[in-house]
Amino acid sequence: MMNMTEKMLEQIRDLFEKKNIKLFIGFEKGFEKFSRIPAFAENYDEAKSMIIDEFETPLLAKYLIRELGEVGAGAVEKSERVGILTRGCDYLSIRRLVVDNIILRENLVIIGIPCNGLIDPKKANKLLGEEAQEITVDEKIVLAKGEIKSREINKEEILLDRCKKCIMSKVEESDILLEENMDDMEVSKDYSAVEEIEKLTTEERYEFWRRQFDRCIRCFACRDACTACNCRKCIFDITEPEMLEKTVATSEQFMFHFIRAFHVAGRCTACGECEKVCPVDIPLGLLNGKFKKDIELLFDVDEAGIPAEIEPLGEFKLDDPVEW
Amino acid sequence: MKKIGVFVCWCGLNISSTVDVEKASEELKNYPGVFYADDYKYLCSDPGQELIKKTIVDNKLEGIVVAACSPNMHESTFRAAAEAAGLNPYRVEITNIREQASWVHSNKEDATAKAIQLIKSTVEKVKKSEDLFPQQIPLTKKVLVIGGGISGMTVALEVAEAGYPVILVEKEPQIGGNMAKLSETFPTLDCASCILTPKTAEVGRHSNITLMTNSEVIESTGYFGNFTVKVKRKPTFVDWKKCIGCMLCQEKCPKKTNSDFEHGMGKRKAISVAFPQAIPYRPIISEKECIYFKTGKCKICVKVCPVDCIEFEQEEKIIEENIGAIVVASGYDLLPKEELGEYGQGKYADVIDGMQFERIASASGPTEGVIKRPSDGKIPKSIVFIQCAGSRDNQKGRPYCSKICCMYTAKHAMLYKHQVHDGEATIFYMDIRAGGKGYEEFVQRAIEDDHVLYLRGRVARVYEEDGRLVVLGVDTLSGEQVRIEADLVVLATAVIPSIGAKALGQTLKVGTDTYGFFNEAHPKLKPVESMTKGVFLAGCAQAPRDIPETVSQATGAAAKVITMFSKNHLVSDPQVAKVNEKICVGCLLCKPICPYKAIEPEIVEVRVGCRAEKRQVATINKGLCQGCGACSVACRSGAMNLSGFSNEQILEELKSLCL
Amino acid sequence: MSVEFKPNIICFACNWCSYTGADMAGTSRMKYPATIRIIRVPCSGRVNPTFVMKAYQKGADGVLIAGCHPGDCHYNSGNYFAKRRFLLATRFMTFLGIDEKRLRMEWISAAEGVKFARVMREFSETISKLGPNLRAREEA
Amino acid sequence: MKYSYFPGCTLHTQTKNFNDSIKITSSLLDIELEELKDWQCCGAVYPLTADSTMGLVSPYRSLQKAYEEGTDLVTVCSACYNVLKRTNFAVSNDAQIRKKLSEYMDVDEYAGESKVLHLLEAMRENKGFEKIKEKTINPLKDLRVAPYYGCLLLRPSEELKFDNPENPTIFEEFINSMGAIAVDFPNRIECCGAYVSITSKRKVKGATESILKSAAKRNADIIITSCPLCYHNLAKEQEQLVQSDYLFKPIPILYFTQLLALAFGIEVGSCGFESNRIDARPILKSKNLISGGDAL
Repeated sequence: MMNMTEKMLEQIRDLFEKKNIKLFIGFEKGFEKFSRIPAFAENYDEAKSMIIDEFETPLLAKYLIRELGEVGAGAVEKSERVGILTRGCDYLSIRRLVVDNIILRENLVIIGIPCNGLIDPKKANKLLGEEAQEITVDEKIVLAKGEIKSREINKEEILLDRCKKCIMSKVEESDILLEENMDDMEVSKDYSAVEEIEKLTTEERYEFWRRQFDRCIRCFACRDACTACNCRKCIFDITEPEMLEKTVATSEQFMFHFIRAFHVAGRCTACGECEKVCPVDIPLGLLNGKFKKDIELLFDVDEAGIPAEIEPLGEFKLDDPVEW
Repeated sequence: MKKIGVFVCWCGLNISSTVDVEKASEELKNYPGVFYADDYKYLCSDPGQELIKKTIVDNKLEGIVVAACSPNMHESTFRAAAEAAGLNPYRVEITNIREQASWVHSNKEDATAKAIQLIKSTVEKVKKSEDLFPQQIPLTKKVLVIGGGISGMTVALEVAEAGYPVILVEKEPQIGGNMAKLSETFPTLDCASCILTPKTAEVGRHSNITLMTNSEVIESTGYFGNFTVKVKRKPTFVDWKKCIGCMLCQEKCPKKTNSDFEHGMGKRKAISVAFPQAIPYRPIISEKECIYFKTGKCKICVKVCPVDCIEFEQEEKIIEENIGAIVVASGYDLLPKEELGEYGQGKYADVIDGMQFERIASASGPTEGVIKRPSDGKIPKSIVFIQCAGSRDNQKGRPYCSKICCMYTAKHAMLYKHQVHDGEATIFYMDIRAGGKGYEEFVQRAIEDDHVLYLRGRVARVYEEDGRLVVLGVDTLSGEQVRIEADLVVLATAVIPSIGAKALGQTLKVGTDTYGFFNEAHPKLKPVESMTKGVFLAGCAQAPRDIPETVSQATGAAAKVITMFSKNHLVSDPQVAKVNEKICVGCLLCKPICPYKAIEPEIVEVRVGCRAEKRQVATINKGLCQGCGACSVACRSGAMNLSGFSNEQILEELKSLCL
Repeated sequence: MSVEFKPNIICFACNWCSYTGADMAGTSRMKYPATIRIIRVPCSGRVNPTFVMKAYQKGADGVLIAGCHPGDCHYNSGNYFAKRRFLLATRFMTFLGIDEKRLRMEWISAAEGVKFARVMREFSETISKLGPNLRAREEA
Repeated sequence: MKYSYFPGCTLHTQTKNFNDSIKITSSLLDIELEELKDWQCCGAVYPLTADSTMGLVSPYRSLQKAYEEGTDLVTVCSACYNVLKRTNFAVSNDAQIRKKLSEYMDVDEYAGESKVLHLLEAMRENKGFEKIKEKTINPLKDLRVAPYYGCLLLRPSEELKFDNPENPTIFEEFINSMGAIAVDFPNRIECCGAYVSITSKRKVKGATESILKSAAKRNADIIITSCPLCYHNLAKEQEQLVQSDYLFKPIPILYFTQLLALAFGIEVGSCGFESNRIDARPILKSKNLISGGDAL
């Protein structure tokens, strides 16, 4: 993997020299051992700290809105472009913004990198214990070095949840592709979590969600992390008409989560960021998953996670199911 | 808080009988935002409207709620009254407490409570209303008439006479429709083609009328005053401009086939014109029948044609027209005999329907007017006419009366008796419906002078035995079962909308009822208008009717078109979509939803702090938008809103109804 | 379930078909319970699923959306979009624990006054049987 | 396909011969008929009872039994079919009747879940007619067969939904699949008088005579029927008709499975021709559909 970082840095120096990007967005080591955080470089030496490895990284697409779409002006030709490091799931989020006319593809320089599943730091720490310093990955086996000894475990156990249901492991198109993907991730659609809830009775379901939503503190972190939530002014910040009142009562919580989920229905790329950033761990993936499952079932869309030119709710077929 | 006036109408007893009108207006007096509340006997009357106008002016009211009948009835009346008093008409809202409260509930207490709650919710809606101003949109002064029968021709002639261009589209190769197939017409027995041919000739040569026969409308977009219509002109394989109508080709053509115009009673050639007085008097080659198309040989018509106008490789053409108004005059067809199992399911040659009898009795028909049996050509000694074959029959799904059969059957019997004096004409009927001018006298003449036997009863079964037809029926007046042996049986089959009417309705986005007849805007007050503005109806396309009624309705439809074209521009409804550019991010999720393609992206200049920033937002073409509001649901941030039914208004209405 | 429970039912009726159908039911003097309150909307496509959730929150016990039969919509496609939105919305509300019998969608044309009255009677009876909706409802 | 078989009162007594051919032919068409345990009269005369609900009691009991066995109910007589299917329809659409019946008979409510089929319908549903074509060893070449439907099989059509009430085709398909010629005679859907024969012989005489004469006029060799009751009326009346009108050439009347058994090449003994009122074997022999020896 190390040479991958070198290749990236070469490309970044080249882009800055040719002066066609004003900024490059990538990752660098975070404060804890295995955490990776977004890094922004306006010139080559700021980019030196950037690395590429197998650890989980936040999705960078949302930052493009701030960089390019200052006042929702992203869909207008810009003089300087922005470079961004992109895996398959990042590409889905970028495509979400392009299809939603929030940013123009021409304003981006996409550097595509291969990926066959990232490691979830939480799971790694839990499994390997605090003292594991370093994790190296070759093929399927993961070696972990602690003070005392190294240990081999199967990568599957510490794989990130979203990678188990990976929609797009290869970057569909990019300006620069560092390396071709080795092999395709064999992945199957798994709505078992959603089906678990569907099996409950209506009372049980209401109880389940009432308990989840009562923990919600309306911090809107989920909205801020979601690339499908790219409005200029969010409806929850608009007071006339007041769709959502400020009181944190159960009915308002249901209202908030109903509206948020409906707004991303058919547009969510299942990147899992909302669930990851939620401070009180509400299983938002279930809500988005329910919509995704129904859309694929009812409107025979084979993968609703890949943003289409027209969103599923933006079109209809004459032979849509009759019984509503 | 707006100064709102509430007027609760008694509507005589219609509302006050089950809604305590006084209690309602009393309660509304001290509802927040309501400055004036009163009830009145007939608000839609002139004094009623005067009361409203006076109250607006005296108290400088900013919003009006009229609790009365359905907005479809008097919304425009009360909005006009408010406008006359200087208040923007879109500050007036109607609460429907007649059709949707007093008339549908019997318990007075519940009905009153519901009425009060409905009025309060309309007050909330008015509080969120805004001033809206109608727009002027340009208008194309050209009418498209679909259907070249008597109704379509009448509309075309009237509008052309008024000086406006007309496009007349007709499915068949010639105009004349069903009337051209008739022998004589009731009640005067004057021959159909004698009174029709002058009309068709006039249509043929009128400078303002462009005739498009053998064509059909395949697409219609746009809105009233500005329709864009695509017409498919099916190939006739003969160049009608060059053709001089000598009909040598029809004479020499070797291939004979069933003529649709004759409804199977007569033959025609593969290249032919339907009947001698057809307009345009030009032949057409039937691709299915012509030997050349099947085998590539023959081409006799090419050899005999003096002006060489046969074009086998002629293609269909799609023509696009800008149209201001559309008149649907697609006429009717008869219920196919195959659907009537009890009368032989179309198996017996001598069981025919009314139109086939017309062709046999018609002088220009296959039998030159001599009434003969289709099976062996003999003169029938006894004919049985069966009324209501498929009409007034719930089991066959057509409970309606087809209105014209009683009269044309009496005519048929009369024509037969005039030819075969000693022949027996028996008519099985349920009720004779002869309500037009001179109709009842006509039927009495058939009974008394021509001795037509009217048997009141239904026929159970018709079957063939030893070359004759056995009719098993009942005579309910004598209570006897009846068995009649007849040479010919004529079924007065149900009048149904013309084939393709339902599809035409969906192309023009005009609703049809469960039987396929077009829905008029209002059965009593707007019989010639459809629910879609700018699309008018005439003739049997809307419901079964006879020729006098069709012509008067067609003239009415023409008048509607002419009044529409008398103005230079049209006033558009301002209750259309509206974008709040401060909120819109330009994602255009709304764009694919709009059926009228009224939403387009636009780059706008916006000041952000000290610098100017270019940004993309969605914009609405107010002329195209018809105000359906589907886009406002697709807009997540609420930037897209619909004036007149805005998010704020609906939410307020909803909240006050739920408490 | 107390005897005098009167359900509070909101009906969004599309102006061109169902609202006229409701008027037709009125002119033919058909009877249906006074528990139904009709809100006129230009098209069933105008009804935002958030309105339905708002209705439950503000105290409605049942919501009914009446639109034109597919193919008959005055605006050509409004009811098709409404169908897609509510195909998803009903399943999602059920997923959240709201009883799916409390939301119903019907195609009612301008000529179907009889059907309008029948559907209203049926729906009012279903909701009376279900009792008041306490889920996702604002505490008074 | 397994069904619970409701024979009806005459199948074990007067028309026992039909029963054997029914059993053989249906098993060949892999329709498994397992007789319903302790069935009783289907209540054929239920329309005549004054109290309409009381008339439904016995058919309700049979339907309930079939439902418990979890299979659909097949009948071989138009009268039973009509009664059972109409009871099923009434019970599934009217909660009052359902409550009244189940309380009266204190059984748990049965709401018309199981289906009622006539044997002909069961054949059609299990692609019977194609199977008949395959399994016909002895095609009934140029045998003119007049299909007699009667009325209880077809009407009231909204409840029975058996075939087009004015122009049924199921029997024609059946006859053609055996290679015979279907004779189209107009009285095929007229009533044979059914149990009116108990009260007024004259009415039945008129009805059956017009049916037989119109079939004869179109020189039908055989008349087949789907109902022992119609068979009884037509056959019994024909005997009087032959005495009174010596010109009338008698036409044998068979139950449709008897003819089917013949077509399947079952040996003549178990087709039960011997106990039909008018012997069909001479005609069948003349069309050499049965070998000389059997036609004793």
